[in-house]
Amino acid sequence: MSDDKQQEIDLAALEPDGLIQLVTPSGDRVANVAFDPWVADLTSEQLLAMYEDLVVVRRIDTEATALQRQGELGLWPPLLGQEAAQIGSARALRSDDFVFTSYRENAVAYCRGVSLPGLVEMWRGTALAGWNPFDVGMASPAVIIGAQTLHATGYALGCAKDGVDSVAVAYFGDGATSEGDVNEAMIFAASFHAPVIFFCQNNQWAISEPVGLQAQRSIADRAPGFGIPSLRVDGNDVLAVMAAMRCALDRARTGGGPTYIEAVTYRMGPHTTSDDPSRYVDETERAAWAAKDPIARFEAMLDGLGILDAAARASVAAKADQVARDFRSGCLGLQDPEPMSLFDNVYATPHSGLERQKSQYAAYLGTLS
Amino acid sequence: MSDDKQQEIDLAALEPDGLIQLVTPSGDRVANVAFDPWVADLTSEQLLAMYEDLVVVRRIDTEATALQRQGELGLWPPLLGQEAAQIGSARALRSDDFVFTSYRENAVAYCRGVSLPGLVEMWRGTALAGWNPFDVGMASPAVIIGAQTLHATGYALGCAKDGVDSVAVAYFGDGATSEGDVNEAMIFAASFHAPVIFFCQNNQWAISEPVGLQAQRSIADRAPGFGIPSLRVDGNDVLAVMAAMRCALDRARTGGGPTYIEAVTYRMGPHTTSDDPSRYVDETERAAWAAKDPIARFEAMLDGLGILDAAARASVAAKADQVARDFRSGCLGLQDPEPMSLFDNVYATPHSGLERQKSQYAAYLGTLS
Amino acid sequence: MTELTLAKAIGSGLRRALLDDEKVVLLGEDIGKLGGVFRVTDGLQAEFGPDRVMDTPLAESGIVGTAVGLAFRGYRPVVEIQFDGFIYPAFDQIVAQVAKLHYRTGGNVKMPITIRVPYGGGIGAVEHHSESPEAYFAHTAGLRVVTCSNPADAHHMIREAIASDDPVLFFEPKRRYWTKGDVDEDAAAVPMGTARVVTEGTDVTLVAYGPLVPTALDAAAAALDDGLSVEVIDLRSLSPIDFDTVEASVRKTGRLVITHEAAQSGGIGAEIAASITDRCFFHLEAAPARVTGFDTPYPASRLEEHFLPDLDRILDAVDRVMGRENSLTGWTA
Amino acid sequence: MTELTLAKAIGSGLRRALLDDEKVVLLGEDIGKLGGVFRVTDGLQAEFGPDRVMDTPLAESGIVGTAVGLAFRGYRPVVEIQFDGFIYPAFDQIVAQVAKLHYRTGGNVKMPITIRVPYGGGIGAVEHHSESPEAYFAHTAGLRVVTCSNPADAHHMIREAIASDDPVLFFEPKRRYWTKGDVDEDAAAVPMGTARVVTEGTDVTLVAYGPLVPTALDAAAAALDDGLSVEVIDLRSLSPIDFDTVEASVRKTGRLVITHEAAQSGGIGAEIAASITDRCFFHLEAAPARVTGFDTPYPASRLEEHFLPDLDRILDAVDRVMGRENSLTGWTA
Ligand SMILES: Cc1ncc(C[n+]2csc(CCOP(=O)(O)OP(=O)(O)O)c2C)c(N)n1
Ligand SMILES: Cc1ncc(C[n+]2csc(CCOP(=O)(O)OP(=O)(O)O)c2C)c(N)n1
Ligand SMILES: [Mg+2]
Ligand SMILES: [Mg+2]
Repeated sequence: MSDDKQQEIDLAALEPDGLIQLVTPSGDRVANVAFDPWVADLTSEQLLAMYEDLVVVRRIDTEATALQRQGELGLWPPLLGQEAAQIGSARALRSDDFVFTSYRENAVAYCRGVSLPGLVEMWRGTALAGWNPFDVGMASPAVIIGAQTLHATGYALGCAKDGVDSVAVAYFGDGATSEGDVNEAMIFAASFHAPVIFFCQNNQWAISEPVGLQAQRSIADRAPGFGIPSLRVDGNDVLAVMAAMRCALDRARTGGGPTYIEAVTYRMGPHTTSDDPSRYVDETERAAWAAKDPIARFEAMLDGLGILDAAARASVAAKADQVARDFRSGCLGLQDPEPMSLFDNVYATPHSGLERQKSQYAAYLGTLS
Repeated sequence: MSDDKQQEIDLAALEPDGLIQLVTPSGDRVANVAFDPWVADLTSEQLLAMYEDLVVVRRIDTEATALQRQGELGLWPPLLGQEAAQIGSARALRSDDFVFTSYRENAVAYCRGVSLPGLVEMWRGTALAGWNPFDVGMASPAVIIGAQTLHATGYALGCAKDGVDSVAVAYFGDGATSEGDVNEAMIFAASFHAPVIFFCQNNQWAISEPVGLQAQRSIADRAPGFGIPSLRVDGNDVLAVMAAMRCALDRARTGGGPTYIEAVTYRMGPHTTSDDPSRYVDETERAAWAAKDPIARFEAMLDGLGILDAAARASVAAKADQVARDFRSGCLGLQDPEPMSLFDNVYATPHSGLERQKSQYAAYLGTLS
Repeated sequence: MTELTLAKAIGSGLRRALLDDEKVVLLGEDIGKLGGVFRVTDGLQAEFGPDRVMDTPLAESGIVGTAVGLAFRGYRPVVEIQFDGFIYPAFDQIVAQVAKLHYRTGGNVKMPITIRVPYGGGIGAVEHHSESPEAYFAHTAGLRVVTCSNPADAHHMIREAIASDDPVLFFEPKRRYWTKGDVDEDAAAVPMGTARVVTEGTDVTLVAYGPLVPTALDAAAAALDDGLSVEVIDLRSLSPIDFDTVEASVRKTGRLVITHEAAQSGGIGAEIAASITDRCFFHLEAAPARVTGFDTPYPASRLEEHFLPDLDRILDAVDRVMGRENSLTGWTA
Repeated sequence: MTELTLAKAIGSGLRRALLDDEKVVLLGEDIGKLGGVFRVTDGLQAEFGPDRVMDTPLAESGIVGTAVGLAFRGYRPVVEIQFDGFIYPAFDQIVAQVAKLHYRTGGNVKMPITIRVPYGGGIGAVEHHSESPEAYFAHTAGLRVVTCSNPADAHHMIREAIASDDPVLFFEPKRRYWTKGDVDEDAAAVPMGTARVVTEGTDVTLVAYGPLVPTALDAAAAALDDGLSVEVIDLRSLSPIDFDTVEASVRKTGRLVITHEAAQSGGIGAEIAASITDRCFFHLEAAPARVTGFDTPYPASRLEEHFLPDLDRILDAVDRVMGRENSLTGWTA
């Protein structure tokens, strides 16, 4: 599937309005000539592993919300409802790819190999970031909406310069599409033909603002005008997401340049644990999306394929329990940083002004103790 | 032509790639079912007046370059080659419309009624702006690329709030399309359905950068993805530009929302008098565009129609001479501002910190004299 | 006279402004149905409609730039930036357009735009939610910069800011949003550009603003127990700074301590120290002392107590300007 | 040893950096074929190719954000901002990303990005082409900020900036681009963060940087004719500031004058006055004096001679700190 021409045609055929779907909300596998090939190789084991991922990251998410309620985290941004969008895309990546995300991509972080306590460090406030980006091929989450899309573009440009076929992926939300940076990122990526994937999780909301405030047409419709082909995929269909992502990755690896993916999904929870969606969410809409749940759908499909037997279910449940326990204990085990670490790593090499403040504060702390 | 539905269809028919042209480079009037009606009312007098405008603004431009060479202006951004794009669009406006431009729109300013010396004040350095925006319905030029597109959007939103049918127009270049602000302006305009026209003069260059560095597809292709219909017009065809502008204005006045116009033209001169295009411009390309000159073409058309007789030519030439003389003397007559005016109008009401600096500087100047 | 939280006092000020002048419009992210993440605009969209209280697309430059256009059209836009750390995408529109347009146009175009910014730390937040960017704007000619420390000021100052024909950066001390106080909506307001002597004293002048005013008052009380009389000044306005009030105080006390959360280098404290040294050189008994955030990015929340000036660090500086024995003789700029 | 203009000295420094480290890439608007509007990068794209000297789309946030990604990938991007006034659209990427990433990631991700900014006035330009935004960045933790005043420094400092593992804002005094001076490419460079005493003196310390260093030297020469010995310090680095050098000088002279083009309020001068007062309180004979741009936007070019500090205004301040009769007793902060 690496013939550029062929792909251009496939993509063009789906642009701009087709919603790529391989599994219906009720779990039926539907045929899709263009995208079936991209997931045809998946074995039962791999499908089960994806199912486990879905279950586990939802469990982590639930546990994190509980930890926040118990005062162990300052804040938590639930990904409930977006598991398929994140797992389907992140599991398509290679370890040498590099991911630049926003704050809600905790399932992506999990897939990249971030440690369980690493997932919550920034939310517990024990550090600004929970992992070394180079260990896992994933930058620390960008809280400034949209900023990371440019970083992904620059990283991709670097990959191209280096002559490697690694790909950079920018994850961002529907709200982020309004920021100038995201548009500039598309322009730079198109101009430099950078191997970057713009992966937008359109979860229908930016805090209290519905996507209709940000965009008058489908989010996926924007990229083509910039010269970037785009795919609009059912974000609650983990197979479809993986297929779209693999297609885009292949394009990027083989010199095809940037691709834009809109994963259409829904934020089933609050924006963060501080949010009160009852002020703005329409319950009917939420209920309609509940019926499209990404895990139930995949479970039904696996059931239908006879892959998900009792033993498999039990093993996944056990794994989720175990991860939840480890996650909780890992979180509680995160220690407060040393006071003087406040001054560390502002600069890579000493800065005389800051060094002075540091020694003065050390002296001051000395007088208190 | 105010039936919304009808217009949507017309626009859609031309989107995205048709280049609207009513007069060929050799001066032949070609029929265009969609756009002919928008200029069908123009009388011979009006056509002649447009011709005079074209000639006069080119003359002003030449004179300004000369003034710069003679040390009377610090800098000048020639509009040579872009006369039709500016005259065709600006002459379509009403006095209650409001225009937000960049620095090269001196023909637009001329049409809006800016005084001749007003055109050069900022370039001579005797003031930061040459006119009161409210006198002419045109803001002072924005030097920060793209910033004014948001101002136009906000102004248009205000018009809508006020329930009037005035329209705001943002003028900007092909280079500007890369700035975040211009994209955000489209997003805000689409979201608020604001009566604003985005008028992009694609003159193929942003200083030394060809448009291909900014955009991989036609500039006009971007807006539709944002939910804004766009028109791509031959920017060297003054009639076509006027037709497109009138169409867009009508849409805006009748609640149709924003429209994007790409006027395809060419910067025949240097970026500014400080520039050295020999470092980057391809002479063959320039020569090809010289053959599409906006004035020669319109002149040929008028000739063909038998409108441009010797008397008319003489009168236009006389007018251009007169304007050039007035322009030059107006420029030379611009006085240096009073030193203490440095402190005026930083604030609308006195600011104690600045007042102190002002009185101290007045005292200091007193000691020098 | 009603008892209100600082957040509600701003909300009631916004409501009065909306009632008093039909040209006042509010723009921001999530300010409508949600009422803003701090609920400052709670109920305003319901009362005044979505034409006057507008949720905007998620783009700060877009919000401020749109406000500029509205101001051209005669409106008085009040913009909410959701958190301090999100103002930077709008920096260009603020410093190159909002701040300069009146000057650029020789006074023809007014920019009566108010930009509301919840700011400062101490709430245990994640990165970019605890910043104090006020010095950037105080260094920018053409802007006025104010900040409030109590509900009554909050209410009246937001109304003054909106009524001002100049652009105003209105910094709201987010960790004091829940502080309660009496607000008399009909009281005459103290002019926005003036500082207020909150507690009189004779030994040391302590200048604070926004979130640290209550901390400064606590420090003054603690110092009093220790026999020191500290005069606390709530600066209120950061551009202009009411130097006359500070100067009068320092001429009396001969000693000056300034505190703010923002980084020390190039902060408001530097300007105050420099200007007051210039105005009161022969009255000063000691060099002005600054108690500020460090020259680090805002740290992870578990470290913020070390970053933020507190009562002890302020008292330490008070001791120092008093020439008292103090382990921190080295504790200087 | 070659005689070069300051612009060419930076160009040759960029060339050396490109030669020395293949990870160095240049990004900016019009830096390729055109060689930049000031021709600083003249010839570099021809020599190193468009992969290493890249013209970018016209978007400053995009340029800096792309540089961040390149730095993640191990590159050392050198970004050109075409003029001072065009840096603001990139402000967010600079202060919230470039400045903070090393801290955010606990030192795991380095940001060896150099941001070159032609700055300052005096060239008769239109609006936004004469600004001095250095204080914004000096107030931002995580950034280093330097500026050069002569060709030799320009050459060596740009190479040090590029070699630095920290992000550096490199301010180029555009009105001195055409100043000539000897450059020894192979000389050992003075460390980037240090100030230089350019002329020794005993009566007054005069601190300047960038475009005003030559003006300060002229003032010192004029003062000498008048019997006054002025020590001129070229600050070179604005973050960190080499206070040890300034302090040593002021301890000797007892008097301090600081000059810069940027607005006075909250400028670098405020920080120097505050810090030096703190360090040298008992050595100071007079309050430090600042000679700066006014708190106005940069004016129309026909007014810039009144906005910009010049020899006379500097001498006036020298007189003042000397306690000499001077009509401007009121000329203070
Ligand atoms: C520049 C900036 N502006 C505002 C915010 C505040 N904010 C945080 S999340 C958010 C909504 C983001 O929506 P979206 O991009 O759709 O992502 P989602 O939260 O739905 O995952 C906003 C406005 C921010 N973090 N950064
Ligand atoms: C924010 C900003 N960045 C850079 C510049 C410098 N600059 C001035 S004009 C220009 C090119 C603009 O090109 P375009 O938008 O196509 O307009 P044109 O000059 O062709 O009319 C550039 C880069 C600027 N004025 N503002
Ligand atoms: Mg969303
Ligand atoms: Mg152009």
